[in-house]
Amino acid sequence: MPREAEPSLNERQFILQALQENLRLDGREFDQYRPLELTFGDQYGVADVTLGKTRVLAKASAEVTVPYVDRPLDGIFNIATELSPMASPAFEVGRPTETEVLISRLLEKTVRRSGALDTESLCLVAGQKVWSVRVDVHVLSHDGNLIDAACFAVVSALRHFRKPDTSMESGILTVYTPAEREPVALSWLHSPFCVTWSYFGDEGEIALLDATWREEQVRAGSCTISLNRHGEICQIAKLGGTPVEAVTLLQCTNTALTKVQEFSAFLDRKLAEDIKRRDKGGLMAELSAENDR
Amino acid sequence: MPITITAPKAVRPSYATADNASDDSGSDSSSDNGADLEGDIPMTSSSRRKEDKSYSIVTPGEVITDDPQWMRGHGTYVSASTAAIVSSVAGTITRTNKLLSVRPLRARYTPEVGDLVVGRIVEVQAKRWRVDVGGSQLASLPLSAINLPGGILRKRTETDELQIRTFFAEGDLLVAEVQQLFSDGGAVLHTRSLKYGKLRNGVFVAVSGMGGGGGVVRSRRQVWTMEAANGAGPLDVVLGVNGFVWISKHVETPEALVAETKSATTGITNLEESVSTTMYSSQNDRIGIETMREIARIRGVVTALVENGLRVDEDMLVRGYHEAVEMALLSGGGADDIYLGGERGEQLAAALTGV
Amino acid sequence: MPLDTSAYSLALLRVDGRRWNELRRIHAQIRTQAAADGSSYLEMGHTKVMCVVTGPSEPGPRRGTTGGAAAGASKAAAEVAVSVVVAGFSSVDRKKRGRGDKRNLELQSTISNALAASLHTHLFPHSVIQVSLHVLSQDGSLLAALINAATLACVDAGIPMTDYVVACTAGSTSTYAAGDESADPLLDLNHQEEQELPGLTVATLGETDRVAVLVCESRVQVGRLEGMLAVGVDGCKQVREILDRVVREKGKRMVLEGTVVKGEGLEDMDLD
Amino acid sequence: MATEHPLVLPGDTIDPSLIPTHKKQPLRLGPGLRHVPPSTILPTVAGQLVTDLRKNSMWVEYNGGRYIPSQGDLVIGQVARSATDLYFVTITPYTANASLPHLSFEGASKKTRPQLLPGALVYARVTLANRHMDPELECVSATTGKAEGLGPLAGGMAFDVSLGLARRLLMARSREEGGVEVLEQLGAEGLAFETAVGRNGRVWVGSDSPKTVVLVGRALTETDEKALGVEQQRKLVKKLIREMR
Repeated sequence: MPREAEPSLNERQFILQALQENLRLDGREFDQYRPLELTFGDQYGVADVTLGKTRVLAKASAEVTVPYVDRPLDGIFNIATELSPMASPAFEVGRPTETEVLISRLLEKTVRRSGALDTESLCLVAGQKVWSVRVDVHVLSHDGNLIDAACFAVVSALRHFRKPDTSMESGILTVYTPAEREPVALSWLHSPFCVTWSYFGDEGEIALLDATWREEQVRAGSCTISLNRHGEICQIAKLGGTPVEAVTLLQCTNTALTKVQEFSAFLDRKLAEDIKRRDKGGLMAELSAENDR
Repeated sequence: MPITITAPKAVRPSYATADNASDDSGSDSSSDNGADLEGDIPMTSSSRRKEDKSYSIVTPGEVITDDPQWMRGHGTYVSASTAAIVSSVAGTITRTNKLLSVRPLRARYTPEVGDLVVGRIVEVQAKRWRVDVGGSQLASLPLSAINLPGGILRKRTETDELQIRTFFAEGDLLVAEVQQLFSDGGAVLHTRSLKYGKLRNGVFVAVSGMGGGGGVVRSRRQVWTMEAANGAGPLDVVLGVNGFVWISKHVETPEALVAETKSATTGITNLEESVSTTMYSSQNDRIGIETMREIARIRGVVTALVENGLRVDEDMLVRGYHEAVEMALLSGGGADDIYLGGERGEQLAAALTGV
Repeated sequence: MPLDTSAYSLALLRVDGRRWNELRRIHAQIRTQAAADGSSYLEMGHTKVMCVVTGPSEPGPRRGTTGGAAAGASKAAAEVAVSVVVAGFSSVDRKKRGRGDKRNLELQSTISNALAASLHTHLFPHSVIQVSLHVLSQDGSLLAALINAATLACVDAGIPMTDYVVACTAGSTSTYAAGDESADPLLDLNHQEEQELPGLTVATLGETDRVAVLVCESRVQVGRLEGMLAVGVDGCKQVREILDRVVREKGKRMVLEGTVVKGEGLEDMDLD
Repeated sequence: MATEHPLVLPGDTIDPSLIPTHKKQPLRLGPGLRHVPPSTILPTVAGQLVTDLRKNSMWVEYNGGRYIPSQGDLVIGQVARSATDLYFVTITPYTANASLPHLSFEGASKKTRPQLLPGALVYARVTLANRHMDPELECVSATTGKAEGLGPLAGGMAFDVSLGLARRLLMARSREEGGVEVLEQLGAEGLAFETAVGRNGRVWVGSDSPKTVVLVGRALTETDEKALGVEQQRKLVKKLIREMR
């Protein structure tokens, strides 16, 4: 396995020394994110998220399958994470690294277990036919804070996604092509976002948001907090690392909430823009024109 | 690997307050022999220390002292915020002048220069062997640090490097001395004395060593020859400081041989030839059945001592051995009865501590 | 909802009869396995785990463990390699979890990182501390029990550490949606409570308020966090007390038996 | 610049008028060009074709790719580990380490030699580079026995830049030829710092004040990423200085 390129002693010391003096290498504030950008693809359900030099692509897709035997009324929802050598030479195909496992667990806990997607609404015929929704997460470029970027991409992709419309008439299930009927959005309950704090110093007294890859390599510990804008914690993961004062963690959670609200607003705005863009002289315009009459 | 999970003790509310609990535990643990011993131990505890402190057991995270006059030794660290000396292991406090250290109740062996150790070769490299001595790292034994056959003063040659396996191969046991330590804790061994070298004609037991806790302790003599009972002849015992023990049939030491042959005015080169032929032999000599039995008995004593939490040193082992011989005679089996496990072991330990 | 929470509001007693701030019975032993460098057995209620620590020792061939995965031979500090084996019979539904199970990997990595932050690994370069944990029975608070058992085994193995890493769980009687301010925090959740109520696992460094591990896997109002965290941290202090007593008793017995030379008290030294 | 240095792609035919002709000196081909006998010259990389009439040489300037050591280059390496008589030094990650003998420092002898821990940075010159052997480095001039600025780099911070910028920074007249002036401008603003530029795309910046180091680092990386011209660099420096105050 190719080894991760380790930062030199000079870099390690300097980053810590600068942090002690309230300085980050890229001149950001401690609780400031790098510029977050989101672009939707032409297809429904493709979200391309860039956070500084970190870039994550998520694509949602759906197909009709047979449900699991023990959950006949629930649709299937999966998140597949792939860290390929494209993101960093230290990643290998086919052999999940610890990072990859932890990211996929976090996404799973944040989005799937928190019930963001109403899986019951994916059921078509109880025990026989359900929608299986899958999100594939591809990390295209890795410059730290993969988790926040990936989570944002997954939620954006799912919110943007439209699955084909279906109808049930006298026991016959029809799945319509997009040409026949406008695809429908998923039944979405709430939008959780991850906010990752990185801790530095012997006692974890310095807390940074959105650490770059260099900073991540030097950090003493991290804590990922997932929240939605209603102030519900979906998941907290501080998996070891330097112990941090409990009070600091509470403050971090509160700051995370404001960040999540910003994310939420940003995503809503982007989604609205996208709808407008798709709408140009489209179906919606026609329909509204008809209504006017 | 034996699993000994004893039945849980009588349910006692774990969430009781600390005061209650320490009272509880006091009577709890000292129920067998602790109660009567308690009086013998001077209760020096000051008011702010808990009852446990009279045994001077410290546990990780416990502040030993915040007095700046002390220096921290092994098993302690200095707290960054308060500059107090804090214990980092569970063990007993020792002090050397102004140096405070904590000897752990048990730990892996940490080599020190001059230690006599028994080790096992695990890897043969181009110019050295890697030896497992039970420490956190493998020790190394350079080719230049052994006695080469054909004269102790001979220089090492390339031929020796090529036939390095003929001296020691993987799995061989040896007794050696720690010659040098690296800053990272790695040890370098040497066997440049006739009392060191390859081990044969005996049996190996591993107990815990000088890292802390029971088992072998550093003492005046780590190696001795003892007369065995039941006509077995003399036996050699090597107590490696690292907790590895070797018990073998006594063979005339090369030094003795040297002395003998010298008196017989044989040429010295001739003698060394004869020494070297046996020095790196991996072939056992013929060992009589009585000798084997007594070797096994000593091994039984060693394990019984360890199982019952007693230290292993010359005094304990010799006394334990005699006790074991007695016990065997008293039991029905006679000299052939060498079993010292279970109750027998406890009996033996009781007899030893009772004195 | 099988868990009847209505009883709680009446008698303030939980399903197993505990009050909100009570731990379950914790029983712990150290040095359970003679052949290991360090070992422990720990029960938190009906959650039972065993731990064996080998090392620090030279890294050998290993499998099924996670730790600093990119560790090379030239590491300046010891690597803490943790493996967790969940026995198939440990829970009600006899489900076998494979080695590659992501939840298991996450557990291992969490324990490894938590221990590594407290253990003085820099004292043992080029070596590995192998921690093997076996889950014999599960009744909630699994991660907490694993961390406690691993800490005890490391203490038994005589590996220097800053302080015990102790863990317990905390929960809340509120459901995630309800913003009821009257919800009580609960200490040390059992399996049933873990299934039904929001909860978190918290591990602290000894008696301090410094949190090494904080894992929350259920939806809960942000306002509930503070209460739960406070109860959890307090529970950790209680757990530390209990674990410390176990270690002290073992040490005391060793002193009495003469295995360990009695330490020199500091009392007489205070004079000079 | 673009007009005098035309863009070439691999396999392009080069306009004969661009090939310098000199009466006495033979034509010298630099990186990115290949001679196909009898008289064809083909670019092998995409970049700008640069010619030097005086030296009768030509080469292709390109920005990117992985650094390939060549003899005489100054590089910033990172000590990977120490062997009995040499250090293994990483020049670029994920490639074979170069070797740097313990004695190849100024005034180094068997007893006095710099003790470098894994991860330490050194400024070194490549003494051996060919495609069949691992590269070798030195931190002392073999002829004079002096360090000439080479050696271990203490403190400071290393920044990653593109190979092109590193090469431009190393030019004797970096402003005129390379179009980088950012360091001079920062110096002119009254900042006190020192730099070491490695051809392998690393720039080391040292200063007593971490603020200055961060500022210089940001100026460099931004110049690099946004391919700023001299004028824009000036603006950037002004902006950064203002922000800092």
